[in-house]
Amino acid sequence: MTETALRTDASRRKFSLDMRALSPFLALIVLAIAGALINPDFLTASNILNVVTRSAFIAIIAVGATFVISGGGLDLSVGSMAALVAGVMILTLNWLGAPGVSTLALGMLVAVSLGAACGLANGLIVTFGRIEPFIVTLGTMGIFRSLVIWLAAGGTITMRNSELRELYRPVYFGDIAGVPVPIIAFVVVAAIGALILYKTSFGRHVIALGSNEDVARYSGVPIWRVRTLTYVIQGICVGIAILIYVPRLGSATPTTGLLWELQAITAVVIGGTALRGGLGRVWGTVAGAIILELVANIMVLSNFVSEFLVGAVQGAIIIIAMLVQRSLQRGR
Amino acid sequence: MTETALRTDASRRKFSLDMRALSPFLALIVLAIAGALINPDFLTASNILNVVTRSAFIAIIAVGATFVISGGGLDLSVGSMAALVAGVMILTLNWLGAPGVSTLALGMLVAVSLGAACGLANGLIVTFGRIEPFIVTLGTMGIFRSLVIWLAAGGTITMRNSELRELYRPVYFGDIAGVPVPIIAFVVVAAIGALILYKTSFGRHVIALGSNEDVARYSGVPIWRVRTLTYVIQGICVGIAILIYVPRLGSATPTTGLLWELQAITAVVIGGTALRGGLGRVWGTVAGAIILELVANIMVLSNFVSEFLVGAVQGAIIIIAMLVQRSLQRGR
Amino acid sequence: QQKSVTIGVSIPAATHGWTGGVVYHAQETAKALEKAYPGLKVVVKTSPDGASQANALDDLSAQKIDALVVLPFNSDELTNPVNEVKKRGTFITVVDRGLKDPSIQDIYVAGNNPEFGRVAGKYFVDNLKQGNVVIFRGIPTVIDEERVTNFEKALQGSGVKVIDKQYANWNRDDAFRVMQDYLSKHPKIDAVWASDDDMALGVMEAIRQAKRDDVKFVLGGAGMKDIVKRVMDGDKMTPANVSYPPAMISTAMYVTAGQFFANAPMRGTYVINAELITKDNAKNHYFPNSPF
Amino acid sequence: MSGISLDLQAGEVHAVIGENGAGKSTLMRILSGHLTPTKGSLHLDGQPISFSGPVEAEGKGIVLVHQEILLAQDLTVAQNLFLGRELRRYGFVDDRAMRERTRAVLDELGVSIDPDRVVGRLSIADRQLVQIARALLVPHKVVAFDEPTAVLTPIEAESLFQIIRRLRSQGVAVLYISHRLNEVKVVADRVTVLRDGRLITTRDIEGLEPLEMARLMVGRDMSKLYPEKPATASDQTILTVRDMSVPGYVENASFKLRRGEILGFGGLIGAGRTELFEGLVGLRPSQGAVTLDGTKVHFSDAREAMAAGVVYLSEDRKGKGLLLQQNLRVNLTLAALEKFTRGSFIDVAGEERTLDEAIKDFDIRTRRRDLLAGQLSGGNQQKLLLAKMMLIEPRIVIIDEPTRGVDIGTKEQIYRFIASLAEQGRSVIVISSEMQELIGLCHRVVVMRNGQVAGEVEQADLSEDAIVYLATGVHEERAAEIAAGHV
Ligand SMILES: Nc1ncnc2c1ncn2[C@@H]1O[C@H](COP(=O)(O)OP(=O)(O)OP(=O)(O)O)[C@@H](O)[C@H]1O
Ligand SMILES: Nc1ncnc2c1ncn2[C@@H]1O[C@H](COP(=O)(O)OP(=O)(O)OP(=O)(O)O)[C@@H](O)[C@H]1O
Ligand SMILES: O[C@@H]1[C@@H](O)[C@H](O)OC[C@H]1O
Ligand SMILES: [Mg+2]
Ligand SMILES: [Mg+2]
Repeated sequence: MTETALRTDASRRKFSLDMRALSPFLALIVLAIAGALINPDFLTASNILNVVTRSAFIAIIAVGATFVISGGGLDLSVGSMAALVAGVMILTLNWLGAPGVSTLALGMLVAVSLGAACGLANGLIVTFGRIEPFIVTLGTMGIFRSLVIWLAAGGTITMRNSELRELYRPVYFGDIAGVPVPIIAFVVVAAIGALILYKTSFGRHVIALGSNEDVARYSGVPIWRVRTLTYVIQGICVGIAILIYVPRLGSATPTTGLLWELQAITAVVIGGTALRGGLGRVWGTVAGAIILELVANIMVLSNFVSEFLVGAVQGAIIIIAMLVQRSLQRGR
Repeated sequence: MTETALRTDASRRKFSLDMRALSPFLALIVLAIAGALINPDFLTASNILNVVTRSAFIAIIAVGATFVISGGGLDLSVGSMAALVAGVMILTLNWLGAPGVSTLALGMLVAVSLGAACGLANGLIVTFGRIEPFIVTLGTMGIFRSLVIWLAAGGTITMRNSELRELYRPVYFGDIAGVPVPIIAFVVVAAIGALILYKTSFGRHVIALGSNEDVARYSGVPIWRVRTLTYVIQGICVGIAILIYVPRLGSATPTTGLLWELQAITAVVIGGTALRGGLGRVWGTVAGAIILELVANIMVLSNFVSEFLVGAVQGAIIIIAMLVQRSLQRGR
Repeated sequence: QQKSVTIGVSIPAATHGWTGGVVYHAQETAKALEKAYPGLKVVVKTSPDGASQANALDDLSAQKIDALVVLPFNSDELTNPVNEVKKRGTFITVVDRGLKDPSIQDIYVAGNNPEFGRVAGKYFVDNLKQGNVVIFRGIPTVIDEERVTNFEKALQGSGVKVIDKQYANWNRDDAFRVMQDYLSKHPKIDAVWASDDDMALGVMEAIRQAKRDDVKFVLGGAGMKDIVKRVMDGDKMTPANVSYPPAMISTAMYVTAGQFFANAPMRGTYVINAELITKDNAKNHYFPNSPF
Repeated sequence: MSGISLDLQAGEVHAVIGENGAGKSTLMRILSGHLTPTKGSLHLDGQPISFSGPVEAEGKGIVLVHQEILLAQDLTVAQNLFLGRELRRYGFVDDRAMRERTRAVLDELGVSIDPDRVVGRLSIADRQLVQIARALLVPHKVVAFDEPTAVLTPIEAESLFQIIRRLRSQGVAVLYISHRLNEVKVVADRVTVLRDGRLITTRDIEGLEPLEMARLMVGRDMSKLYPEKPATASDQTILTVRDMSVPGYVENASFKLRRGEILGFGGLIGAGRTELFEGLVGLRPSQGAVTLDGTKVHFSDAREAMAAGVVYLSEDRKGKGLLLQQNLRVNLTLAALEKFTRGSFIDVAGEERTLDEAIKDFDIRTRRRDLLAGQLSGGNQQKLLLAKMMLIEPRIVIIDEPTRGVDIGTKEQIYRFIASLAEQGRSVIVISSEMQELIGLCHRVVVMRNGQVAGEVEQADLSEDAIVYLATGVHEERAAEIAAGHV
């Protein structure tokens, strides 16, 4: 009876689910091919490594955003939070002074803890204030950004000790067995993220919360804790992203991290996570972050597009990439 | 039988609903009182008129956003769209040359039509491409912004004819019976918006769509048309906002309308419209837009806060305003 | 007898290094002036874009200011709003970016953006003679447009060729990214016009990483203290800079205060020209205590 | 489903019965244009017809009252009734006219729901009534009801039957789907039985008794629906609730629960039973003294209650019971995930094993193990929910409307399961609006009315009259009349 109908239906779903998971990677490949056609320099190892390395910050932050979004939330404050964490970390390093691994370690601890604390603030206001996360994190976005500007007194916060800088540099510029450290970092973060989201009960609870809050509550999921923790994880990810951001240029400015929130959310959505919650794709998110960086790279490498129109082409590519993904998913 | 239970329940509901509708206006009043305490100049007629006049752009755009959001969508492109519309309108006026009412009228027509066209583009991509509106309008945000940059060749687009400028000036600076034209404009737009949203079947369909798309479809609501139209209305509102924006500054730049989308969405949410769709409050939105402008005004009028921290205080005020609203709604 | 005077200062918000410097100097100067002249009140307000600045001007005049010092976000946009303030009899000092109608201002402390581009261009012609140059643009604004057009004009007829230009938003990270891509794309880049010191820092980091020795130098701009220090120290990569001191806001505030508290009325234009900073004169441009 | 033929005559009530997942709703969706069949044809008044969607079908006079509530939560009753077909005046919606028509239609149904209430605030029963009203609003030749009475009170159901009879007398063809076979016997003229997507038979109601219907549906004899009541009810009180209040819903409710007892909670829909127990397990704010095993307890969320061995299974399976967008495994273990974590990680293999067992133990019928919970039929969803909550190994199980929308075969399985819980020494609270269920299953029944405990009926005194009297406060004879018209 419905047997046939049911079977085709289910297998179709199966297929389309797989497509949904695969399609960001396909989009990545298509873009890479397009890049290679536009400029042969695109495929040089150094260019590819540059691009992937650069995507590390957004990728790591977006892994955190995958938790928040698949749990049904949203965090617009990550860009400002990144700037604040970077600023405070540098100030701490400057204040500690002595170049040495222990100074660095302490600075890093401060960065990650501050990230976690900022995330906790977001999480607590969202859960206990019961305000739309959009508004809460828009508010904290303004707060964090202002605090950086204030700390920098309008200028730039720079690592003063050049010895310490040299010591720290390899965390961005170094490599292990030829693989740049930031790439290793984001792979590790994504792997841990995937592990937490897919293999722990906390991760299961996040998805349950994003699917249907009532069901989660009636099933005894500690929804307040879970929701707050997603924001804390987001904050920790921001902290980790900053650990590899600071050694790059050694400074934080009032523009550090500007619009990173939009990039992170875009990476998450391109990666196949649903904005309405209940579905998270950590690896897709990483692919999404690389796609964004790739599009920007192709824009600079190509010679067709006036610098005025780069944004337009970038916008169009992202829309087209999503259109293609969708049609792949529906196609068969 | 169930009579009593039903009756107690109904009265509860009534009250909390009213609170939700009223609370943005209460927040407005509380802020106004705070402003008056902080600086006596705040309550001068000229200051109040200034503030309300200025809120016109965001208010008008946010009325459009109320449609999009209560229909379950989102439009991040309005700021860039505003810049594009302003740029093209000014170029048209410059190109037409002859100062005169008909030139102005033609320019205005171009502005509103272009707004509608941009909205239509957003709407069609969202409905037919079935892509998350977040991504679509993030893409078109880039596209519109780039087009302005391109049209302005990286600089500014300015109304060249000073006679025409003088002719056009009263549309922002003039008043009718003491009420500044922009205030009249946004009241009219809000009134028409409220009429459409609450009193036409289209408006009803918007709410149904935002509430539950499946139900809307089963009930024979032409969901594609309705959804697309919400974006078109948003575009028209952007066009109208620009009609009163251009006479004020007489030019459009690549930074015109930057972050207006966030302001518009914030106004909508503060006004009581739910971001998940299914509930729209046109007048609340207008109150929300005025609240935002008021907070900025109080920041300028107060002298306690270091310039670097203005953003922090603004962010905090918005969160607190929402917290107060929520507790009012839950309170009794 | 004690005069009571209020000066309003309206400047762009601290969105990047240079504007950050402007805000810093404005606030410091405000404090110094209030101390120096009892009875003087200085109100500093920042705005993130042209329209908000117009709003801030409204709000400032609602507080009945006697003088306005304004660094307009944008000449075209702010001409009218400043004129509205003027109409109430307020004394007007314009800084950096001139208004469309110069008759509005009482004092103009001019930064000169076309000159900024020209000086930089001339440096490339004189020192590079020929070769390939890449350009970093700032945020799409009139300032940026004026600088880049005049830079390119200055190169005309020389052997120096612009092979690429992209926006990097006066932002270090964006400049780093764009420079990496330039280096992938162009096998030979002789010199870089970063047009801003924040961007120059990002650019140099990318060059260092790529270990490319074809790039002979990077020219930034605006006289950030770290960069000026390098010029002073004879750093090969940063042999020069073009000044564009954010402290020009202080100058403007001082002369405006002088209008009320010194005996001679102040009028006219004070040009703070874009100057080439080299090893020889770097000392005069080095302010280690400035945040910028 | 395949090869089903069905003829509907003007002026008849044609019932369609079958197990959960037999294809009843699917058939109905095809008739009303929501689904297009791969094969076959449709004739109306002798003319072959086809429609591209429900709107067109409605235009031709075929309307459907869905099994799921398809209403926009944020719109009012009147707005929902007229959604997609608003009445207009001068181009604007004519709210007053719609409100009045709404009131009229609701009056006809014998219910007094405020047309201006937001649907999201209505009880499920009221929503169902609104949905029925919406269907009756347009001119119709064929009206199809998919389990309309599952959430209605006896009185409301009776007024629905009256409407159905009236439709029949007006020459409308009524298609009626229900799991309540007594009801089918009362309203239907002919009965079609489906099993596994195939047509079993179509018969006149004459001479077709509920027992026979059940046999046709399930394929085996169903004469013994209720199991023996286990003789395990001890004197030992495990739970005492004193003066429990849930603001707005329940006032000073008190009762005791014994070990191994099946305690029923009766009353009309809306009496506050759900809220009482939601309050008890910490899902709503509540006050009152709760003693569990001699110690005072207060649960502030479901987790605490579960930790103490008290679980509550919501009547709202789709909204509060299961994650419809997630697969069976995820749903099954959600409430008891700690049991499946080895170290810090979930033991998926263990989950899979448990799913296998649950499918076997609870007879969850699904052709694929990787279906989403939302794709199961109603009865199987209920079994999945039971399986999910049993993983907690509770001492006290509170089941709200355990057999709502469940077929008779599954009902029997669920009853047997509930009895076996008691046999294991657990205590069970069954909240049900079906009096027969309470009578057939429970040792004792507490009846609520208007948020208060109206009284208690011991096993020996269990009868519909007794329950209805306590539930309605209406005099016995009248109550008996009402009861006679129903179930
Ligand atoms: N969206 C869907 N995807 C896959 N299978 C489905 C879907 N909807 C229904 N089915 C399957 O189709 C079959 C028939 O379902 P239908 O809803 O018609 O059953 P029913 O007879 O109405 O059952 P119930 O009495 O529980 O309402 C069931 O096996 C069900 O699992
Ligand atoms: N979400 C809701 N919001 C507000 N009121 C509600 C809501 N759901 C139900 N009610 C009202 O609360 C009362 C109880 O609702 P419900 O139908 O759930 O009754 P109940 O007590 O659970 O019934 P039963 O006794 O059959 O379990 C009714 O008067 C109903 O109108
Ligand atoms: O804002 C500009 C700044 O970024 C640039 O470096 O110098 C001039 C300023 O006007
Ligand atoms: Mg069904
Ligand atoms: Mg109930």
